[in-house]
Order: sequence, then C-alpha cells, then structure tokens
Amino acid sequence: MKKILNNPADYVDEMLEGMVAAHPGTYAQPVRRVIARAAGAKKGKVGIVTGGGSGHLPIFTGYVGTGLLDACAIGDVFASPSAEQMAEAIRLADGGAGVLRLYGNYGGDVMNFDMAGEMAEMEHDIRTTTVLLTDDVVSAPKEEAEKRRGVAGMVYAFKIAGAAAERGDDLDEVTRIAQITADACRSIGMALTPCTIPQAGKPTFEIGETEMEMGMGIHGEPGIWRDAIKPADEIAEEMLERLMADQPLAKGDRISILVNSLGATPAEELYILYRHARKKLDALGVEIVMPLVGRYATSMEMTGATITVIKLDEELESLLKAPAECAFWRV
Amino acid sequence: MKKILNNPADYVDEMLEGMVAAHPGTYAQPVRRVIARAAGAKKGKVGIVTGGGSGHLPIFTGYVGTGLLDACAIGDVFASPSAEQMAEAIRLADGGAGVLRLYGNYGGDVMNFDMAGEMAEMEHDIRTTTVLLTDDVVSAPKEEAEKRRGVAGMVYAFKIAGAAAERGDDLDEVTRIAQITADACRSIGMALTPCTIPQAGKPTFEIGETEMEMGMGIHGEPGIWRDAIKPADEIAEEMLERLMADQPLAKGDRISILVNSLGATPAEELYILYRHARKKLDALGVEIVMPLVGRYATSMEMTGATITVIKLDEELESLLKAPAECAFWRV
Amino acid sequence: MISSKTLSAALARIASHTEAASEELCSADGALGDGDLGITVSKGFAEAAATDLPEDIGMALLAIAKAFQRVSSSSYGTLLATGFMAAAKMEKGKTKIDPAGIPGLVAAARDAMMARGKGHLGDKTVLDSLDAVANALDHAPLEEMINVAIAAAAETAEQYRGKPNKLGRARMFGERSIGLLDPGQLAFLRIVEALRA
Amino acid sequence: MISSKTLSAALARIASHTEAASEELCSADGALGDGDLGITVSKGFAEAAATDLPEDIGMALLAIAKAFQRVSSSSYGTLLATGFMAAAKMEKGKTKIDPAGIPGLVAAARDAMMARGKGHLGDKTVLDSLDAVANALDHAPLEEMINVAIAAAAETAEQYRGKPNKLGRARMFGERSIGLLDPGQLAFLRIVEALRA
Ligand SMILES: Nc1ncnc2c1ncn2[C@@H]1O[C@H](COP(=O)(O)OP(=O)(O)O)[C@@H](O)[C@H]1O
Ligand SMILES: Nc1ncnc2c1ncn2[C@@H]1O[C@H](COP(=O)(O)OP(=O)(O)O)[C@@H](O)[C@H]1O
Ligand SMILES: [Mg+2]
Ligand SMILES: [Mg+2]
Ligand SMILES: [Mg+2]
Ligand SMILES: [Mg+2]
Repeated sequence: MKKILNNPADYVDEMLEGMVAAHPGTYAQPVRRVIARAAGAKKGKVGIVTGGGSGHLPIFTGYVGTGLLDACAIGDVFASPSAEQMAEAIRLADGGAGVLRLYGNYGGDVMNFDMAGEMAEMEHDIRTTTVLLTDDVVSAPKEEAEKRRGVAGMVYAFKIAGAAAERGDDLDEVTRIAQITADACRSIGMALTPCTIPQAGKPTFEIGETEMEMGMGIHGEPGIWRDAIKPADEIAEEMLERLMADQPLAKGDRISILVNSLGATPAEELYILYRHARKKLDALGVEIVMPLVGRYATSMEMTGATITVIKLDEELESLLKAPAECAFWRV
Repeated sequence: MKKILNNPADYVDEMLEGMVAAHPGTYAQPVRRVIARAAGAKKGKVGIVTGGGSGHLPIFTGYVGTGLLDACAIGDVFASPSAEQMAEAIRLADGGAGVLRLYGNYGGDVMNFDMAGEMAEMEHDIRTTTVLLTDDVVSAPKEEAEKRRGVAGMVYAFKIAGAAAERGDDLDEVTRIAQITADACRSIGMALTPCTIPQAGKPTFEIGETEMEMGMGIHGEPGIWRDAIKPADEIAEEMLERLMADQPLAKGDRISILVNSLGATPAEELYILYRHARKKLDALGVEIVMPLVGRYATSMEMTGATITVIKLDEELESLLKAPAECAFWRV
Repeated sequence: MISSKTLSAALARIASHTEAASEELCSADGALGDGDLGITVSKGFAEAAATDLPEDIGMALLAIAKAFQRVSSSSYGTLLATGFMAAAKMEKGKTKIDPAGIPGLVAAARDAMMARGKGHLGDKTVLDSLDAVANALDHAPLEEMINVAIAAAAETAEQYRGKPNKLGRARMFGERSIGLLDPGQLAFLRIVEALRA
Repeated sequence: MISSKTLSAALARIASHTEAASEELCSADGALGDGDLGITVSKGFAEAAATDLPEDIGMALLAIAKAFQRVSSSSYGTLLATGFMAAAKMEKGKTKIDPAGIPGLVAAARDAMMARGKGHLGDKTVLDSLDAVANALDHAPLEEMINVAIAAAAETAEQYRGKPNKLGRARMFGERSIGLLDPGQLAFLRIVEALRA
C-alpha cells in the first residue's frame, strides 16, 4: 500500500494527534476523536458542529476555527463517527445559545446525529437544530433533491453559517442562514483514479487508463457513471452544464465557485478547469465572487475534482467574505 | 494519461491564465510566463524575483504576493524559463532599489539567471544580487554543500527575505538575510510514486508496490537511493536524523519545520509524519515555531513528502512571523 | 427459553460466521455503496460477543446495542443497535426470552429501525428481511423457528434482487441495482444462518 | 567555405537526426537526470532550422543562439546558445566560414560554455566532447574533418563512460553514473553525426 502510515488501525488517531500538535492555537481534542476550538466554546455564541469520516481534510475537522465550526466528531476513514462522539461534540460546542448540527446527508451520519441530538438534549439540556447539505446534483433527481448527498458545498455552509454565528445571530437565525446556504449550493464531481482506505489496503475501485468516473462522491466509492477521459474544457463544460440545469444562472447573478481537488489533482489542473468555467460564466454575464480553487474537500489521494456553485444574495455574500481562520484557510 | 488538461502543449499557459483569473487582486501576467504582483512593483522597495519550472505550485509563482516575491519567471513543467523571461521578471520587480534573484540551485536556472542579470543590468541599469537555495542535504556531501540543489527551503527564503524587503531593508541587507536564511535551511525528500509531465505523457520513473525513493528532488526525477517502504515513524526518524547530522540541533534551539506534500500525499499523512517529528524534537528540547504542514512545494501529483528544518535566530523568527499574503498562504 | 448465556453463545457463532462472510459482504456493499458492510457487521458482532452480558436479558440486549454503537457507526451498525435497543426495552427485568415472544421482538426492532432510518417496507433494505422474518415466525413451531427465519431471509433477498434499491447509498445506483442482492439483506441472511449450528 | 545556406542545410539534417535520437537521449538523461535532453536538443535544432538565417554568418550564428534560447532553456540548450553566441562574435561581418577556422570556433564555444556553466574539463560533460573535437580538428585534412569530429565525439563518450559525472544533475548519482554514457556527450555525438550525410 503506497501510503505514509504506521499501523493502519492508528491512522486516524495519529493524524489527529499530529494535527493538534501542529496547530495548538487552533485545535484541541478534549475527547478522543472530537476536535474543538482550542479556546473552547464561546459563551453566548451559537455553536456549530459537524461530523463525518476521516480522510477528507480539510473537511471535516479542519474547519474548526474562528468564524467557522466549533467542534467536530471524527470517524474512521470514510466512516461515520459514533452517536456518542457526536453528542460530545455538541456538548463541547455549546456556549449556552444552542447548537446547529451542520453536515452532509448520509444515512449513517443522519441516524447517528439524530441520536446524538436526542442524547445532548436529554443529558445536557442543549437545544439543537439540523441543516443537511444535499448539494450533489447527480445523486438524486431534482424532484427528490432532499435525498441528495452532501459534498464540497459544506465548505460554503461552514463559512457562511460560521460567520452568522460569530457575529452573534441566535440559533434560529443561524439555522435559517445555514439552510439558505445549503439550498443555494450545487456540486458535481469527477475522478480519474481511486484512493486507498488505510485499513482496506487496496484501491476502492478499478478504472482503465482512458476512463473517468463522473458523479463522484467523497467516500472513495465509484462515480454514478463512467465516461472516456475528455479534455479539461469539456469536463468543466459538462460539469457546469449539469449544475446550471439544476440551478439556472443568468446575467447579473452573483455566485461563488469552488474548484476543488479530491486530493492528488494538482492546483495547476484546477486552474485549467477554472479557466474554462470563468470564460463560460463571463460569457453569461454571471459575476464570480471570491472564487475558491484548491484542496477544500478531499478523498485521500484520489485524482479528480469537484465543482461547487453557490448563488449568493447580499447577506450570503457578506457572510462569505467575513473574516475566518482555521489551519487550512484564512479569509 | 490520467490528468485533467487540454492540449499538453497549452498546460502551462492555461494554468497561468486560470490562476490570474482566479486571483486578479494578487497576480498579473504582464509578459507571457512572467507573473508579477497585481499592484506592480513597489517604489523604493527592493524587488525579489524567482524563477523555475511549472508543476510545483505553490512554488514558484504562487508565492508572488505581499511580504513575499515581486515577480517570477515560469518555464514549462519542470523546465527552466528562458533568460529573457527572467530578465523581464527582474524588470517588473524593480522598484528602483535593486533586485534579489532568489532561487534554487539548478545548473540550467543558474546559467539563465546569470544571463538575465547581465541583460537587466545592461538594458535597464538594475542592480541585482543572487542567493541560491542549496537545502537538499542528500544531493551533495557537506564539504560540497554549495553544489546541493534547492528544494522546499525556498518557502522559508521567500517568506523571510520577502518580509525584510517589505519592511524596507536595502538590497544588501535583504541579500544578507536571504543568504542567512538559505544557509539555515536543510531539506530531504522521499516519494512513493512518480508523476507525469504533461508533454511526456508517461510517469517519470517506475517503482514497485513496496519500494520508496529516498533523497527525492522536486523535478520528478528518481530519488538518490531506493528503499523498502517503512512505517511513517521510521521514515520521519530517518529524515530528521539526516537533517540533524548535517545541522545539529540541541536543547534550546528554535526552529521552524515544514512537512510538505509532493502533491498526492494527503494532509492526514503529513500530520502522521509531523507527529513523530514533534515527539523527537520535543524530547531533544528543541522549540518549534510556526510549523508548516501542507502542500508548499510540489511535483505535480507525486506521492511523497519532504521535511525542511530551518534554525532560527531572533531576526529570522520575527521575519518569518511577519504578515504575508498570496493566494496559497496567509501569515 | 433463551438466557444471557444462550445469547452469548449465539453472538459468538454469528461473529465467526459473519467474519467468514466479511469479504462477501464488503464486495456486495462495494458494488452498491462504500464497501464497508462486512467490516461493520463482523466488527459489531465480535465486540458484542466479547462483551460480558448481564443476567437481566433486557440489560444484556442493551449491552449488545451499545457494543454496536461503539464500534460500527455505519448505517447498518446503527440500525442493528437501534433494533437491539428496542428489544431491550421490551425484555427489561426478565432473565429469559420466551420464544413465543420472538416474532414480537423482531417486529419491534423493525419498527424502531424504520423510525430511526426513515425507511419504508419495499425500499429493498434489511427492513424487508426483518418484516418477512417477523411474519414467518408468527406461526412457526418452536423447533422450526431458525429454519423458518433462514428461509424467510433467503427468500426476501432473492425476491428483492430483481428490484431497485430505494434507500441509502445503493439508491443512487437506481436501475443498475436491479439484479444485485441488497447487501443489508444478504448480511441479515448470514446472521440468521449462524443461529443454526 | 560554409555559407548561411550551408548552415541552414546542416541545421535541417541535425534537426531530423536528433529528432530520431530524441527518445534515446531522453532515456539517457532519464537515467541520470530529468529526462528532457532529447526534447531540448531536437526542439532547439528544429527551431534553429526553421529560422531564416541572414547572410552575415555572424548574425546567422546569433540567430541560431537566439533560437535555442527561445525554446530550450534546460542546461544543454543554454550551453549550446552560449557556444553559438561565442562563435557568432568571431564571425561577425563575414559571409563565409573558412574551414581552417573551425577548430578555433569550437574552442571558443568550449571556453564560453565553461565560463557560463562554471564547469571544468574532465567533469564528464559536453565540454569534454568539444575539447576533443577542437583538438582533433586542429590538424585534420579538410575532407576528413567531419569523420574526425565524429570519431573524437564517439571516443570521448566511450572514454568517459567508465568515469563518474562531476557536474549537473548527473553529479548526484555519483558512483552510479559510472558505466553510463553522459547524455550531453551522447547528444553531441548525434549532432556531429548528422553533419555527415
Ligand atoms: N435508512 C435505512 N433504513 C433501513 N435500512 C437501511 C437504511 N440505510 C441502509 N440500510 C441497509 O443497510 C445496508 C447498508 O449498510 P452500510 O454498509 O452500513 O451502509 P453505509 O456504509 O452506507 O452507511 C443496506 O444494504 C440496507 O439494507
Ligand atoms: N554546468 C555545465 N557545464 C557544461 N555542461 C553541462 C553542465 N551541466 C550539464 N551539462 C551537460 O548537459 C547535459 C544535460 O543537459 P540537460 O538535460 O539540458 O540538463 P538539465 O535538464 O539538468 O538542465 C549533461 O549530460 C552534460 O553533458
Ligand atoms: Mg456501506
Ligand atoms: Mg459506510
Ligand atoms: Mg535534463
Ligand atoms: Mg531539464
């Protein structure tokens, strides 16, 4: 297995230990597999928690930080954390103003986070709300949009809801803004190679030299369909077309766009994708605000990219641009 | 070829076009393949230029920005830019206070940058100096340290010299500080897989499932020796031992350390390496200042990592911590 | 009558049988999801089998639920934990399970799991297996219960093979899931099979 | 006497011969460096061959140097540009090269390249090839010059095969470079070979 690790069973714990050691001013791990802000919960501020599997850095746990998340429960690579860990994350995020659970729509995560919410409510009397990201347009048709899975759109949701919480909005308001943000995000992914889950030790799927996976999630699973590798411009074109078929964009619209590497794909190639996206959106008269190009939500060392578009109103735009800071991102 | 691109011959130009389009407030490309600060040269400030091949983002051109570089000449993937482009970069970086050429020690780059300096001096009467990074400890023995190649240590040199120039130091002083910084850096690299140069279309070397390259440069070439893959802790241990054999560290020393991914290696695995390095340095009583863990100097989508240690004095430490901003890094 | 001891012995058999089936289940899940089901199930039962069960059968079932929650928080692990928890509530205070109550326990588990996972019968999930087993057991003679349960689980899996998945990750594969066994239904079959020996 | 026309024809032959040798040179460079030498050399000569050369032979040589600088800034391309530049300075104002002057031109190129690349004779680089060719041509009869140059280039490459590289990327391979041809010396052999046909 071509990975840098010790015992695969220790992968996640050693990774978290190293991350906290490298950024002690940002992260703390008060409970095993739960990362919280080093400074602890902010009194009177609405807490925001997320949770999900490891192997996606900066998602999930990397986005704990000022103007972003308060705490995160972390599972094994690509596996849900336990309800108990999620309940701990809720407890650690609580500053007395309630806690928003903000995460991606995956069956296991939803069941566990629901249980965790019930536990936190029962044991610590913490009021919680839920907003699910369902931004992957190809994971269900528009009529069943609530069944879609959550992918890189989480980055925008963490940022925007985080800014709302940081400025002092109450739980209902933070929840409302998070929901508007989630509703405004559309994503799609593609991949050229699989990745290797440490404990499995072999690639998550097989794919030919001239093939690519389309409709890629972030858990190493195969895409929804397979296609022949195409030139970057055609890939970007198809991805944008599918996003815009779901959420039309017109002259004067203001959006942000995230061109994200799934891991191995270098920044150079993200810029080649961005170049085409920018041309296309320019031609439509769509205004791009604070484009993000880089590694924001990964699947270990997978080769591939995702594109997320979020349609902004004035409020979302100003929250997106508000200051934020974690070890992986500073705005 | 499993890469996201259009015509391989357009790879670099399209990448640069996308990069400038994504960050118009940071980068401009006034001359083909020369990236300068969007705001132009700062009057009265010493300019700092670098240059080198593409495929290393954020190195080289990504580090053009406030408190960092002023301009950069970019070649094809892993290939030196031309002397003419370097001369243009010098011209664009010049604010009337002279220009430092700060780059990695590679035969082709040195010859071209020397020519470029002669051209700039002749044509535009710009005073220039040179500091070469020679931080890769395994690329030549200590007695011939001046023959070593430059790798990720460049990140520290750009940051520290950039801060000195930004605060208004004159050319001799910026050059002196850059040289001290270069002298204080030691790096070593390892890789698990090769990468693919777009125009070549096939991997730069072959390597078995259980082998790793040690003494890796950043141009896709094979390492200096080959070994069996070892646990992460042993890899980190060996890398640090070799760095410390060259530049001993003792109780009370203050250093910064850069654990850098060559591209595909995920942040998770960098933290596993950092964890061991931190333990070892803690045990020695060495103080770590502003550790950097992430993708700072890459070789396309190569799997592997480099470790750089820089020994700090008070001046270097304060310059390292000074504000800086480019699209890839904010301090 | 089933005591905590009987339960422990059954868990040990399931743990070893699902461990043997782990690869099969992972690859079934790999075809329609993230390929972790074999690990989820075998790890969960191994943890449950390794747990010292209290005599109170309700508390024993609770301990099993907690074991699942500890080690396997994928959908299936969480659902099984939910099912065991529902059964635990019904058996609290007793030291034996009356076999006649078993169909009711399975049905209670099914209902709790439906509530937790927001699933419906017919979605091609483990819920359909539980439903079929609960119904089949209702009139089964005591000594035939295990065989009846196995048959019902096996039939359910085969019967749904020709239908599309409507829930969980497998839903995303739509028509492409037709012809494939639902991994969760297959896992359930392997679990009840282990009760035989 | 060699005119700009002769030069153009020779460049065309070198371009096609080095294009054919491109893979060989890349793999020789791949074993000891970054594997780009074949591309550097063939691209450089193709660009030079495609350049309209002025009649002034000095300006023609300058145009060749510039062609190399434009398209190939790897070490070898820069060194060849430097060599052509040195020759250009000596021939400025003439319209023909006197063959008797050729050894001197090669020696001038060698010296300029030594100054630019800070290399020494014996480092196992193209400098040794140039040095050997310059010396061998010194007393060669006119009609034998090309064959003498080829023989000198071939001998140099073979002679250095058994020695370690002391300059450039190949230096890093130390003792492991023993037994391998220096890619730059091999490239030089392919260049002079092309003059024959
Ligand atoms: N919401 C649900 N309700 C009932 N059963 C479900 C649900 N989601 C998944 N399942 C069952 O669980 C199986 C997959 O389990 P598992 O591999 O643990 O899921 P995942 O890895 O996607 O979290 C499916 O084959 C199905 O039988
Ligand atoms: N400083 C130097 N002086 C003279 N010749 C050199 C020098 N460096 C390299 N060479 C020659 O150039 C060849 C390599 O050329 P090239 O592949 O262009 O180098 P790189 O890709 O490392 O820049 C070597 O085999 C050697 O003959
Ligand atoms: Mg699964
Ligand atoms: Mg799972
Ligand atoms: Mg080379
Ligand atoms: Mg080169």
